[in-house]
Amino acid sequence: MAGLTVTVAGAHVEPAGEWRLEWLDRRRGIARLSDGQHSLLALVEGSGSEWFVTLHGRRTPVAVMSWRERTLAEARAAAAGEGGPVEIRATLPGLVVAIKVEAGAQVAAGDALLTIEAMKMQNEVRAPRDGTVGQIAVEAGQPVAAGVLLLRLE
Amino acid sequence: MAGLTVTVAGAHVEPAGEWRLEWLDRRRGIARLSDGQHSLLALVEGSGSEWFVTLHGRRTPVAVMSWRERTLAEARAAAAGEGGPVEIRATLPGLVVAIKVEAGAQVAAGDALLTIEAMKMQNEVRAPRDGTVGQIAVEAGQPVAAGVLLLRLE
Amino acid sequence: MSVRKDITPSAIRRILVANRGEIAIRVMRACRELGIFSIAVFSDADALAPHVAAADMAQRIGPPAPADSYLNVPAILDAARRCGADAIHPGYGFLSENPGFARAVQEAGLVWIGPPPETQEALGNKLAARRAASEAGVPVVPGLLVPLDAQVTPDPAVVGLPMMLKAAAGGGGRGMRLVHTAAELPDAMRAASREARSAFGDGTLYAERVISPARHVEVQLLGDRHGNLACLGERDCSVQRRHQKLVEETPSPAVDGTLRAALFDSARRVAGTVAFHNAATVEFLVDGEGHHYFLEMNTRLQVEHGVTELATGLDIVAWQIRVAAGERLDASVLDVQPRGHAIEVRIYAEDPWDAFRPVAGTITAWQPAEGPGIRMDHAVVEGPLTPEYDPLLAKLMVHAQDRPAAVDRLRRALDETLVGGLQTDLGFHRWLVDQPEFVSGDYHTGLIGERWGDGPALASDETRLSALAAVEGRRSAAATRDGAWAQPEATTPWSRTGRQEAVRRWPG
Amino acid sequence: MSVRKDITPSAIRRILVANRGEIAIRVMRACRELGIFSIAVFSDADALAPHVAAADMAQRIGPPAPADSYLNVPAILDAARRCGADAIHPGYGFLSENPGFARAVQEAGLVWIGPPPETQEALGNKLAARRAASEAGVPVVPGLLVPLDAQVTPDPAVVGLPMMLKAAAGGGGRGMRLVHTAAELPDAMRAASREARSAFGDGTLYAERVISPARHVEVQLLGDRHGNLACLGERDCSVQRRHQKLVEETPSPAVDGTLRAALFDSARRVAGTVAFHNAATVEFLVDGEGHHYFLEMNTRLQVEHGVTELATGLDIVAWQIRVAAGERLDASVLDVQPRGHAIEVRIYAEDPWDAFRPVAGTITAWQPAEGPGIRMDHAVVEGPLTPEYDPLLAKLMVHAQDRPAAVDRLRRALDETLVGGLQTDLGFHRWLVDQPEFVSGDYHTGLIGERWGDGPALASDETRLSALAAVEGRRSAAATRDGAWAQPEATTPWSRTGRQEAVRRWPG
Repeated sequence: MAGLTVTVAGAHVEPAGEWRLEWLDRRRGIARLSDGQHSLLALVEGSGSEWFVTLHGRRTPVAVMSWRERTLAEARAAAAGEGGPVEIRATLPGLVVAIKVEAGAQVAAGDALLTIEAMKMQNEVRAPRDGTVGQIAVEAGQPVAAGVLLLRLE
Repeated sequence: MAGLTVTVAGAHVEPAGEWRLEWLDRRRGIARLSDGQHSLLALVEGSGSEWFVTLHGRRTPVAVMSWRERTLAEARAAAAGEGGPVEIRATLPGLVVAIKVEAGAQVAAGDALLTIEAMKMQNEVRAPRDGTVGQIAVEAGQPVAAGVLLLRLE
Repeated sequence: MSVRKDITPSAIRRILVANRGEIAIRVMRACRELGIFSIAVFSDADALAPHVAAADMAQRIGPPAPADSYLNVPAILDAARRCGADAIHPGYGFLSENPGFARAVQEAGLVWIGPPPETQEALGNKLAARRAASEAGVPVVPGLLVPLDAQVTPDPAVVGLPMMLKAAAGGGGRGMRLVHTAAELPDAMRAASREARSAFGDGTLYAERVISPARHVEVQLLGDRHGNLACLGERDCSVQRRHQKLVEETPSPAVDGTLRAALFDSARRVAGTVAFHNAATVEFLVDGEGHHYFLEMNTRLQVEHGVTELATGLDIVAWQIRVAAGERLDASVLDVQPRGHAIEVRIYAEDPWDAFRPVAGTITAWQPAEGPGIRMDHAVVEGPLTPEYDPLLAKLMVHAQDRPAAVDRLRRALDETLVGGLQTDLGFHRWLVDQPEFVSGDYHTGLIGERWGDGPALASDETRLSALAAVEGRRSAAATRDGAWAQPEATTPWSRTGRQEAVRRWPG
Repeated sequence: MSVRKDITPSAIRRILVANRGEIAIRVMRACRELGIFSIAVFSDADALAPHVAAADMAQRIGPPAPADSYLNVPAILDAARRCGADAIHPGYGFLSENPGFARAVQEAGLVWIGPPPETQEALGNKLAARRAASEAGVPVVPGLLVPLDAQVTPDPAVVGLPMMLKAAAGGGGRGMRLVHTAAELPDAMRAASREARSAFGDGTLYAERVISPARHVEVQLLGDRHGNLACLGERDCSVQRRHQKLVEETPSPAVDGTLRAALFDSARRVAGTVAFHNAATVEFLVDGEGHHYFLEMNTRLQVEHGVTELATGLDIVAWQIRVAAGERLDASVLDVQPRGHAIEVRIYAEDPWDAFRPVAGTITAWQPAEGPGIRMDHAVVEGPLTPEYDPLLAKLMVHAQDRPAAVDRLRRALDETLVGGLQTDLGFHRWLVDQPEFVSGDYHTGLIGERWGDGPALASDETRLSALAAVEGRRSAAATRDGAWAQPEATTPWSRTGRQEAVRRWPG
């Protein structure tokens, strides 16, 4: 298992060396981290190279990759950079309140695309990257289930 | 699954017909029993024909047998009645405090055979049926682990 | 007040709980302790939900959408009839403040465990209640006492800026808009009115000056059908996001004896404006000078009733049922003196680092805090969330002999509580208990906006600890069959060895 | 009293908890709330035990046998040194009343969270304590004040019959024998003496007249290093088997204001006979006429301390640590007034239908009661029991505004609590809460012997319900892969369907 590299939010991270981890419940991924002076519980979930670690109630995605996985990931990232089409889908069931763009419009990463009201609050759906708005698959006032295609970004 | 007969403590029992059972947690065997006026939780454990049902904190062994299983069980019981040798083993780890019988002695069902101190208290080990004391495998003052052979009843 | 003066406790034998989740379970526990048969209702999304298991009997009432199930009055009344219920407890939310439902329940010959429908109507209109309180001599937040509309816009010179637009039919923070400049007013009115209409079917708005800094302090009342009214102390609910409460505590660190007396007097005056029995809460804002202003009165069980139960030692839900059955409040309630300090944090499936937005997902692990001074009211099961409903997962309550001990106990309880599979607001609560403002008790409703903002960045030591844990996770998982956590652990001896090695590794 | 007058709270930073199970976890929670680092010790049988997971750090101290681990003084002191502990909390049982251990802890330069060793020695000899109490003007149970031996047998004419033989070094009901006739005396003395020798290494006996009917009532004390002594109320522990407590409640239904004042006065007198700081309990018998008689004084945390914590709102374990660190008891402790009613039932792995004998086995399911007014102190995990240790699984405590509400709450909690895989005494507790004597509070130490006996026979309706459940179990299991419950349920949709069918089957 040597040669694992760890990245958090895209940045390389060196695991804390002076701390120890003891499994308390392997099945549920509960462990104790301690340096002999302090201790806290860690909740560890995931598989392969994709992991989530919850410390003090904060859940952080952590990539633990072998050399091979890292190269593949970098290749994927490059491809996305060139801007293959992206499908924007609803993450929660809700009501489409407003559509903020029209097909063919140029949008920049972070631009609001549409507004969905779910779980009692309005959420802005934003563009993950620069691009051109392709098909708009929903209309204002339409209820949508989780996973439904909302819009395509070319 | 038709033709199941139920026996509790050796006696045939007719399942309560006017009550309903709903599984609340099948994996752990937790169910609700209710007649529409009252309800209580049941904890159901077991497999094959051997079941244990806990109601209001009382755990009752229940035999649920098909015709075939019942005949086999009756055959076994008959054999035991003729008095094949019985091995008496420790059910808890403990200390043999006293031996109450000698090899060759005639004992009746319920007679004290020896005394074991376990979990802070003295327990009398009694004869499960009439018979003759065969080999005595332990001596007073000897610590024993759970499952250790204590004595044979011929 | 009520036509049911004749009711005795024995008149209530079977209660249908028209709710779900932790509050349904809470009510069913009270029923069981009173020897009352409890009936759950459930939507198709809740067939296996914990509240269904907690009842004596359960009835399906419709598809997952709330309008088809937990807000479906005919379906609920039909279930009550089929199950032979003689009373209905609405919990909070859903139909708990719906006079039409209360009336339909009574017309069906069932006991309504709540206030008379007329009282709900009188108080349901926040603007009317505001006017009534003002006439009763209770200070209200400065602003207008008349409804706004496209024509009548609130004059900033009169109301003051910033001002708060609120829905007359509102509650729970919906239909509210904060307005800083006159220019924002038209858009804000449109947005608030639309939100109010979609939430309450009534877009009527009114305007209040913004009191800032302010604390949100509410008084818990309990009334019977014989004119007795008990004051069970105040709660401080100043830790809010989206004008919704996240943390509640009693007593309020901002309330001294004098202010407490004034708050209780105002609460009793407001309660006096309506015919009322049941549990109720009168909400106030308290400004920096210790002046208080009436906000609204809710005649139902509050989410945060538990902290008052911890401080008073009373069972508010049991008393709701008992007064509904016609019992009189006795001295144990009327003269109760709160003791110690109690704090509640609401555990929501939402991401504090993403503006507290609700998150969907599956709960893969749930370990609640336990031990002395802890009460965890929850309906959590490992499995997928039901996004159709409120994202409240659990209410963690602590009680201790004084506030410092309660804060220390809360920190301990938060460290014991684990939720796997998705982000919750536990990360915010764990941050909160270490903040000087919260530790000292000197905070106000602006705390989250001013101090949390978008949440603290991940500290480098946290990042390095997460990295360590993830690497160990991958190493350990590699030993299991499919390299993931999904499977039960391979063998107990194996992990036992694991632990002992880990322990032997200790320095020393 | 102590040489450590200089200690300040900050003097205690790392506590080693020389115990296991629920009490070790209880102490660790107090440590965490006080900001103190907690260190667990464990035997090879406990490498995966809950108390190991509850600590900040864990150290192995030896093989499973208590003599090799939890009673192994050198191993525990060595662990304390390796972990840099500066104090040791003994919990109850094990080394908690061992003056040699207390002395060794102090000689190792560690804070001993308990009374001075001299005090333990003085009180450890129950006969000497009985003499001291008598000299302090406290009524003691009639009988002899001198030790017995093969020569000196207690004269029935003097002591009275029936009489109780007790071990001078005794406690926990061991080395006790009830003697009805003079003829039984020699055998009883031999048996009691042997049991006492094996349990305490000292076979010395003394004799008391049997008070019957009697209630077992004890007073909870808390003392500091500055001469302050707080009286935290009494506990009634009259539900016993083998002279060991099964159920405890506070306040005692048998104690009125006059008797309470007399008990507190006697308790303070007994405490005055020794140099003492820490938590302590003075035990009395109360006869039918309301006279009380001193039994013994324990200067350690009691199993049943939790009910006093519920009634007083105080954290006794936290205060143990604080007084050990030299803090003064303040008015919040010295003037505390208990409120409401609290009851504890001990959940043991033992079979009430088999003379409450301990049972071995594996816990296959554990569902603890939750919700308002419930505290469950436990160290239960699904898996095999460790028969080397005390069979206590959990302590279920309830608190409510009065005794009837507490009994109703206890019944509800018992109905929620499930233990699978073996028989526990939950069946006895569930029976108890429906008995007129317990409901009225009018019971005494003979309750189990006189009313439970060998336990009620299985009623025919229970048998028929068990049969129904077992048949449904077999039917349902047939649908799983190997026809047993060992496997996780096949699929969720499948059991969902199951539930919905079951629900639809409802009459109506």
